[in-house]
This record gives sequence, C-alpha cells and structure tokens, in this order.
Amino acid sequence: MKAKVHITLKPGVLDPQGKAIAHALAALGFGGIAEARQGKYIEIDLAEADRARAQAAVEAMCKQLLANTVIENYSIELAE
Amino acid sequence: MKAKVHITLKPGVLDPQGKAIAHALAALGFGGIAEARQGKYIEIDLAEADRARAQAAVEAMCKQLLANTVIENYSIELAE
Amino acid sequence: MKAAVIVFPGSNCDRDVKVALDAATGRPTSMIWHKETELPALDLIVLPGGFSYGDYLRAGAIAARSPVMRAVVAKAQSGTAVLAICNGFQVATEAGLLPGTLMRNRNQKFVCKDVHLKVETSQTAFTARYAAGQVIRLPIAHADGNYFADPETLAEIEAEGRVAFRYVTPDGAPDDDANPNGSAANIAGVFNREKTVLGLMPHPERLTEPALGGIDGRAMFDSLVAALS
Amino acid sequence: MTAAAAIDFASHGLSREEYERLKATLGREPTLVEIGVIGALWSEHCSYKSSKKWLRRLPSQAPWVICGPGENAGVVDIGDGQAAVFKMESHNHPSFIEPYQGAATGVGGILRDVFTMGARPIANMNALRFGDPAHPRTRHLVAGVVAGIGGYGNCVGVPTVGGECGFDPGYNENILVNAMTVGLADAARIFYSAAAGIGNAVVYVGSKTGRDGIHGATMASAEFDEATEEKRPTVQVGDPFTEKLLIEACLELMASDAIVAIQDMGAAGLTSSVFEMAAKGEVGIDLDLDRVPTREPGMSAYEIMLSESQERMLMVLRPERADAAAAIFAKWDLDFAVIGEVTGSGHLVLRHKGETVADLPVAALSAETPEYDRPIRATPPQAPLDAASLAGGEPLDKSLLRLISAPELASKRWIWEQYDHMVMADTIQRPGGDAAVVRVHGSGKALAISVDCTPRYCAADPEMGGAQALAEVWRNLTATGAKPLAFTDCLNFGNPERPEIMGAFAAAIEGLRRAALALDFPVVSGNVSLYNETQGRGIPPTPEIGGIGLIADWRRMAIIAPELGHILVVVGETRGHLGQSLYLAKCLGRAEGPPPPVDLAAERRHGDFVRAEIAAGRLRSCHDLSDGGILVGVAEMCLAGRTGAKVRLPATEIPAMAAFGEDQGRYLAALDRAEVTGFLARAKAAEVPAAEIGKFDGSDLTLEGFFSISLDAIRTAHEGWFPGYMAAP
Ligand SMILES: Nc1ncnc2c1ncn2[C@@H]1O[C@H](COP(=O)(O)OP(=O)(O)O)[C@@H](O)[C@H]1O
Ligand SMILES: [Mg+2]
Repeated sequence: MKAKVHITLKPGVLDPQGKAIAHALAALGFGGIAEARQGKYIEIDLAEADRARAQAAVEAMCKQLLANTVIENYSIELAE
Repeated sequence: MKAKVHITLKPGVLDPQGKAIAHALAALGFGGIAEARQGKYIEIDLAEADRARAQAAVEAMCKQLLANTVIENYSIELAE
Repeated sequence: MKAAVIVFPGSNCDRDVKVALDAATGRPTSMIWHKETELPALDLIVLPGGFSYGDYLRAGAIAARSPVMRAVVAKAQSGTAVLAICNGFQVATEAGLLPGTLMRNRNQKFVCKDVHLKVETSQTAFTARYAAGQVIRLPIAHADGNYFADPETLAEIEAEGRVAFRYVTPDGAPDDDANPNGSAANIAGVFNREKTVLGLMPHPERLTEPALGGIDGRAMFDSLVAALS
Repeated sequence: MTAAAAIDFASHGLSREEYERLKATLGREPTLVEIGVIGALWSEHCSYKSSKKWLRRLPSQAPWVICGPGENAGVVDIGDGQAAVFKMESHNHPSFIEPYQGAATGVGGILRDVFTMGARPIANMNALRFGDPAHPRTRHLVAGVVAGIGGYGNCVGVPTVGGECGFDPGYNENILVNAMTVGLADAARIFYSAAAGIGNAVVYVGSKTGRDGIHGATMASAEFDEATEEKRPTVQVGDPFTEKLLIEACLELMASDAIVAIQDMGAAGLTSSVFEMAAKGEVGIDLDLDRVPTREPGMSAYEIMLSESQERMLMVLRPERADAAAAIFAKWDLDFAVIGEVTGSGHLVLRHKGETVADLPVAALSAETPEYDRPIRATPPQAPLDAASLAGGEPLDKSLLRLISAPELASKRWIWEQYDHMVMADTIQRPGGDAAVVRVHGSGKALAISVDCTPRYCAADPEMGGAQALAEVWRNLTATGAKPLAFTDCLNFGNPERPEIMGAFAAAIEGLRRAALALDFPVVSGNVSLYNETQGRGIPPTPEIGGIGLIADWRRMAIIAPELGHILVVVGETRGHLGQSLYLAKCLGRAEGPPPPVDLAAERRHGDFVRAEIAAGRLRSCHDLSDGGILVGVAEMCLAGRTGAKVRLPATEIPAMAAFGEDQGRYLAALDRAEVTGFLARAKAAEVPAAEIGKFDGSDLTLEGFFSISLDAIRTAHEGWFPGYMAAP
C-alpha cells in the first residue's frame, strides 16, 4: 500500500517560504499571483495491505512525526 | 484559479529527507515501511481564469523556478 | 586582480570574503547588489555564503534567477573566474554554472565545524598555492551540502579531474567517517570543465588568520591573486 | 466609542481591582480594544508588576555605562567611540509549546532589541534548561529548540558563540530558553524609543501583521494548565530572512538622521511599542489602524493591536526624511507604512474603520500601572554536610568519568555544531572554552561573553546562588583576560503569588546586588520570566546571568588549552566544599547542604590578579573552576590542549573534597616553568592563595596516589553522552 500525505500550514500561520516563492515568481515576470503557500508531500510505501489499518498507522505517523500539529494540518490518501 | 503543484525527486535521485523519515518512523516502532520520499506541495492563487493559459503559466513557473528539473519532476492540477 | 562579491538579500558571508580578498589583493573589493544587470570588467567574481532569499524553496534557487546572475553566467562563459562558496556553490549549481546539486545533509542537521580536505589538483588558478594531495583544514557551515550528481555526471567529473576538494580524515583517507554531509564520493568542491569556476562548501575565508584558528584558506586567495593579476 | 459589552476582563489578564483602576483612570467604561491594550500592558510580562520593586535594587551604574535598564537593551562604552549593546530575553512558554518556532522567534526578538538601539548584532548566546533526560518529552524539546536557535541565527548571519545547557526534572513541564544578543554600535549614535516632535510621522516597517500569537504576553504571565494547552494561541513563525533584511535596512537608515525614535514590536506587539514610545516621550500618538499592513483580510482593531507577528518595528521619522526612508525599505523589499503621527494630546488614540476604538491617557495610565509588594517567605537554610558521611565513595577515576559524562558536564558539541559560530569571521574563542570571544571588527579589541547560572545552588540558597551566578560569569570573563563590564539577566522563577517563590526571587536579587557591588559589575538590561510553573510545581529558581567583558588587546588573551610541559597552578583556596555539588548529586545521589559560599572580596582579589597576569602577557592558558571542581577542570584543560597531566591534590579531609569540591573564586593556570616562581610570588604579594599542583605531560591524566586514565577514555566519556542520548529513539 502506498500512502500519500500532504502537510500544509494551518490557515493564518505565516508561511515565509510561500511568501518568498510568490515574490520570486513576480520578479520573474509572472503576473496575477495573489498568494503561494508551500507544504510538504510525502509518499510512504507500507507493507500493510489492510486499508483501515494502514489509514490508522499513517494517522499515527502524522501525529507523532510527520506533521507539527501545532501549526500544520495533514491529509492522507491511500493507493494500492 | 488555484494551482496545486507537486514536486518530487526523480527516481534514482538520493532523498536524504525521505530516508531520514523512514528511519525515524522505524525508530518510533512503525513496522513494514519500505521507503519514504519527501517532495514539495505548492499552492498558487492565480488571477488567470482561463484554464489553458493558467496551465501554461504554471508549467513555465515550474520550469523556471519551482522545480530543479535536473533532479525533480513536477505535476500540476488546476482547481477553481 | 579586480574582484567583486555579489550580494544577494540574505548573503551573510559577503563581508567575510571581502576582508580576505582585500588582504590578499591589497585593494578594495567591490560589492555588487543582486539587482544590477551589468558587471564591470573583472578578474574574479565571488558568490558568497549565507542564506540568499532565506534559502526558501531550495538553497540557492531564487538567487540563481536574480537579475545579476544572467550577467555572472555570461561573464563565466567568457572565461571570468568565479569562486562560489557555500551558498554561492548552491547558487552556482542552480544557475547551471556547475554540475550536480546540493541536497540536505544526510543527518538533516546544520553542521558547523572544521573538516579536513584533500586538494585534488594544484593545476588551477584557485589551487596553485596548494600541493596536489595536500590535506588542509577548513570550516564548513551548512545544512544543504550533500553533493549529488547522477552517475554519468559523476564519472565525467572524475574523468576530467574536476573534483577540487574531497572530505578526508586528517591523514588523507576519503572514507565515510570523514564525510560530514553524505556527499557523493566525498566531494567538497568541483570545477567547471574549463576550471575557471570553482564551487565548494567549505569556507576558505574563515581561516585566513592565525587568530581565527588557522591560515589554510589563505592560499586560495593567494593563488587567485597570482594567477589573475 | 462603544464600551465593551460584557466585561470579561479576566480573559484579558486583568484582575477586578486592575479593571476598576482602569475604569477610574478613564472615568468611563473602557472599550474592548482598551481592555485588550491595558490587559497586555499590565500583564506581568510587560509591566514587571511583581518584580519591579526588587529590580530597582540592582546597581546599574558605572562610568562606562551609557544606557542602563529601561531601554530595549543596555549599552556600555568600550572605548574608541564604540559601544557594546546587549540584552538577554526568555522565550520559555512558546518554546515548550512549539520548540522550533518558539526558540527561533526568541532569537529573532532579542536580535531586534539590540539592532533597535543602532547596533549591528555580532554575537548570540543561549542558556537552555530542559527536564530530566529520561522524561519522554525532553529529547524532542532539545532537538527542536537547538534546531530553532540555529535555524534563525544561522540564517541571519550572526554567530551563536556560546551558551549553556542543563537538565533537571524541575524543568520537565517548563523548559527555559533564554537568548542573548551582543551588538556593536557607534557610542555617539545610539537610538532610543522616546517619541518626540509633534506632527512627526509614526512609521511601521517590516513584515505584515497577522493573527499570530495574539495574547502572547498574557500567556507568558499565567501558569500552564490543561486549559492553556487547549486554547493555544496561534504560534508565531519566525522569518529569519526578513529579519536579516530588516537589520540591514534599519542600519542603513540609521546612518542618516531620519530616525527620531525607534522601537521593536515584541511582546504585546504594536500595543506595547506604541504605548512605550508615547510614554517615554511624554507625547500623544494617533494611529490609523486601517493603514497597518495586514496579512489577512478582516482583522479587527483588537487583533491588529495585540498581534505578535514577528520582524516588525515602529519608528518616529522626521517628515522630510520619510521619502528617503521609504526608498531604503523598498530596496530591501520590506513593508513601510506611515500609520500615524505624534500629537500633543498626551493620549494614545486608535482609529479603525472611521471609528475611534481607543483613547487612552498615556501618562495617567503609566502612573497607574500596578506594582505589587507580594508577600515573601525565606528559603529555609540547609544543614551543613557531615563530612564523615562522605567517606568511602567509589574510586576517584570512576567518579571523574561519571561527572565528565553527566548531562550537566558532558560536551555540548552536539548543540554548538548546529550553530554557525564563525560567521562574521571574528570569533577567536569558539564554543567549548570558558567565555566566547569575538573581536571588535577591524580593531585590536575583543569582547568576552558568558552566560551562567547554577540552579541547584539557587534552590538551596537563592541569595548565595544569585551571588554565585554573577561571580561565575565574572570569573569566566576574567579567565580569558577580559575586564568584566556589565551584565544582563533573565530571572526565571515560578508563580510570584506564592510567598516562597517571591522570597527566593527577592533573595536572588539580594545576592546579585551584593555581588554586583563587590565586583563593580552593574546590570544594564534584563528580563523577568515568572509563572514558570505547572500544576503548582515551579522550576528551580534560575537567575540566568549574561555578562560581557572587554579584552583590550586580543593578542593577549588566555585560552583554556595548556601547552605540553606547562606547570599547573591552582589559584584560590581549596577547602573541599561538597554541599550541593555535582559530585554529591551524581556520585552519591544526594542533594544536600548549603551551596559553596562566595567570598566576594576574595573573588575580586583573585580575579583581578589573574587578569593582570594575562594582560601582562605572562599567562596564556587559564580556566576557571566551577561544577566538578579541580579534577574536572584539569580534565577539560587536557582535552582542549590534547595533552595529559600529572596532578596531586591539595590536602583535604577526604580526597573527594579536594578532587571535586566546588569552592568558589578559583582558577587553574597553566604556566611556562620559568614563570612559576614569579607568578607564585606575585600571588602571595596580592594575598591570593596559589599552589603548584602538577604538570601537563604525556597522554594520560594521572592523579598521584590514585589513578591514571588515558585522555582517550576521558574524551570518549565526555563527547559520547550527548550524541548517544539524542540518537536513542
Ligand atoms: N531582571 C532585570 N534586570 C535588569 N533590567 C531588567 C530586568 N528585567 C527587565 N529589565 C529591563 O526592563 C526593560 C523592559 O524589559 P522588556 O519588557 O523585557 O523589554 P523589551 O520589551 O524591549 O523586550 C528593559 O530595559 C529591560 O532591560
Ligand atoms: Mg524591545
């Protein structure tokens, strides 16, 4: 099973990286960019074949390590 | 229009962050993790309303700045 | 030798390298703001250490696309020497001046310490005052110094003798214990094909005075002055 | 103006009495924004209402002090028209909640306090206290805090040159993260915060305002409980890149005469900066909050005033210079907005969306700032140790290895290798010695910097502990040859409403006061962090001290590394005090007895003698003695100098007393054989006890009559603990 995890900053949390990206894109001449936000995208290959158990395990991974839940949200997608 | 961009390392490119994640997860007691890969997830708010033009613009952004095409692949999704 | 240091927002070793260059050349080094689009006649361009644009997105990525870099690349292509130190090395790879890329250190941590390096060649403007095979000591200070290039590129760099420095033990062994960041083949610095551009993670400008703990960095500046004056 | 509907003053940190006082001063019901503003200003964190009475007792004057407590940072004269500007600040609560960002923004905040004064930051220090290494949360906190301090300091390009790090179960739920910055300024161009000049523009620069850390100041003024963990405010995220631009832009602007007054936005954000500028300048200020650059749409006046978004400053500019100033900030891609003006009204008037949302009489409210004389209860004295009970411990070499690998004394390389301690290319004593030393760029001078505190001493006897902390800083500076100039502090304590905590606070201040007077070492800035307490359990009293000293000629400074063949001399008297020592704690498992007494007159005599020897060029290697006593001190010198030593101990009742006693006022000096006789004679003449006790030689540390251990074994023990601990899952 493969888990695809998105980790994004909670709304309202300052995103210096996103700010710098938006700024750099504008400097390169791309117009009309209101905002950019940067998050992480993590793919994990799991031995677990059971969807429910895989979901539970990845939830736990997010809470314990992958996301900093004080400032970040996470979302999980499972794929074969 | 919102663009969601995934930037991932090309297969075969060393991923020290992914390796560290897999290692840390194992140390936390999560079993059966074959591999973890870390990429970036960038959301961009565009003024552009035309899909085709937005797609072309974001392609250009990826090539020129967002991805290092020597080692990274990118993929783009557009959403209203 | 006329030298200039490029200053990006977030550069922070620009003054340090200027001090070292001023001492070596005996004349003031000019500082060039990243928004400049044209460069004066120069013998040496330095891309300094620091965190240009915070190293946000990827280390060196945004600086590599700043206006001045187009001019730097043009100068480099016409043979002007470029010394790219630490963040400058990252900028240079992002700008395509040098092969490969610098990834996050394998232990994920910033590391600041002295390392030992083997000088691979003394046949360049940057290293003439060192002996080939000599082991020197220089500081590193980076989070993204893990040199990566695909196998063909690595083979080519090696075959063309373009590895400038390798991380080694004090007695010269390029083993894994001596590798502070996971770099391929313990590579700490590489040249372009013509050996007119050098990128390296260690900071020669930080060891140019006994008071700072050593002078192993000084020979690089002295080499450049001798070759380019 | 509309008064706040339902008055929930407690949730803004005001007590009923304080609320009534506010109402009486205004002569009407306050508005919501006014309650928010005053709640923040009168919080413990901003008002020092519990501590002020005691802080006043600290000596803050000396001929070389240019600016003492009361401004953003202290300023001392270092000659040649130059000044050193420095301060230390706590970021304890935020670092516990979010270690990386909490520690990072702590560094950002203290940097701003220093460059606000017109100084270029040249060095950072940090003092860290974590809980029991075995506590489940400790490792994660250590990793995050260290990465955060490095992440911020490395990026702005200011070297982090030293600090300290201790562990104690008393910090399990309340870690301490104290950060210090030292800057260098032109003594004639120091910038202050008093607003002046009716009609002058009030200008906002830096990052935009978001909804970050609203209520940070009130949070730092309350105990932790489960509820605070729940309603965590949005954590502030640091942006060191913007800070670096802000430093460069501010220093560029400061080179002109545009700035009348400047103040960073720290705790309580715009509220405290604007109020302080008005109060200090005895003027009024009108602000139009619609002009404040915001990051999110729809922010209320309350949110704008209380946001703790980072990397922002407030300035009063000469109107004719405003355009030139705007151009500088545009060059550095920073926000710049005229948001108000200085008025003669004496009121702080805030307008938002066409409405006046606050109208506060500045002087009257300043005068009404609460100040408490809280009840105090003295810490009971500790019974002296019974020496007989100390006999028969394990062999001394076992104890030495145990001590040198204990979390308190183990090498902190794991920490400082993550800090860029060399950027700016003026660090001439890197971390690992007694004090860090950085050159004053381009000159023959250098500054020595040290931070210290021994909480276990302070817990046993806060007055002696306070004196000891100051003496230790002074000694560390002296050991490099520096003349100690002044200190800053972070007074970290528990809940001041508990008499025993307030008693410890008062006693620590008394110890600091006595030591500062005796050592001619005034305070010029500092910070108080109270309510470091969880569920009724306070931290050990921790008056962290940061000091700086001046080395007139850095070619004549002492380092801790001896040379092969050097003779080892101990300066000061060895009585073998083991009360509250690390030996007692680690090797005998006991935390008992009074801490070592500090004889301030002797401390001064011994230090002045050592410094004179260094300045004369006769002493090049010196180490002060503290935790772990003589044997640990010698081992540290051996490691630094990569040489062994042969040592014999001064005579004491039992050998461990001489080996590990923590008597104060002592140094180890390593001297050329030819210098020894003269050194001892001059010491005698100066009434300074000094005795030859060994020689640096070989590759083993040998204690005559006891043991011989290889330097490698000592190094492995000393270097191994921290990386081993952090690598464990
Ligand atoms: N423990 C202390 N010792 C000496 N001065 C102190 C102490 N605590 C605070 N101060 C001084 O009181 C003033 C206000 O402190 P603080 O609110 O922390 O400053 P800032 O808002 O600039 O961070 C500062 O000048 C500070 O130096
Ligand atoms: Mg301040």
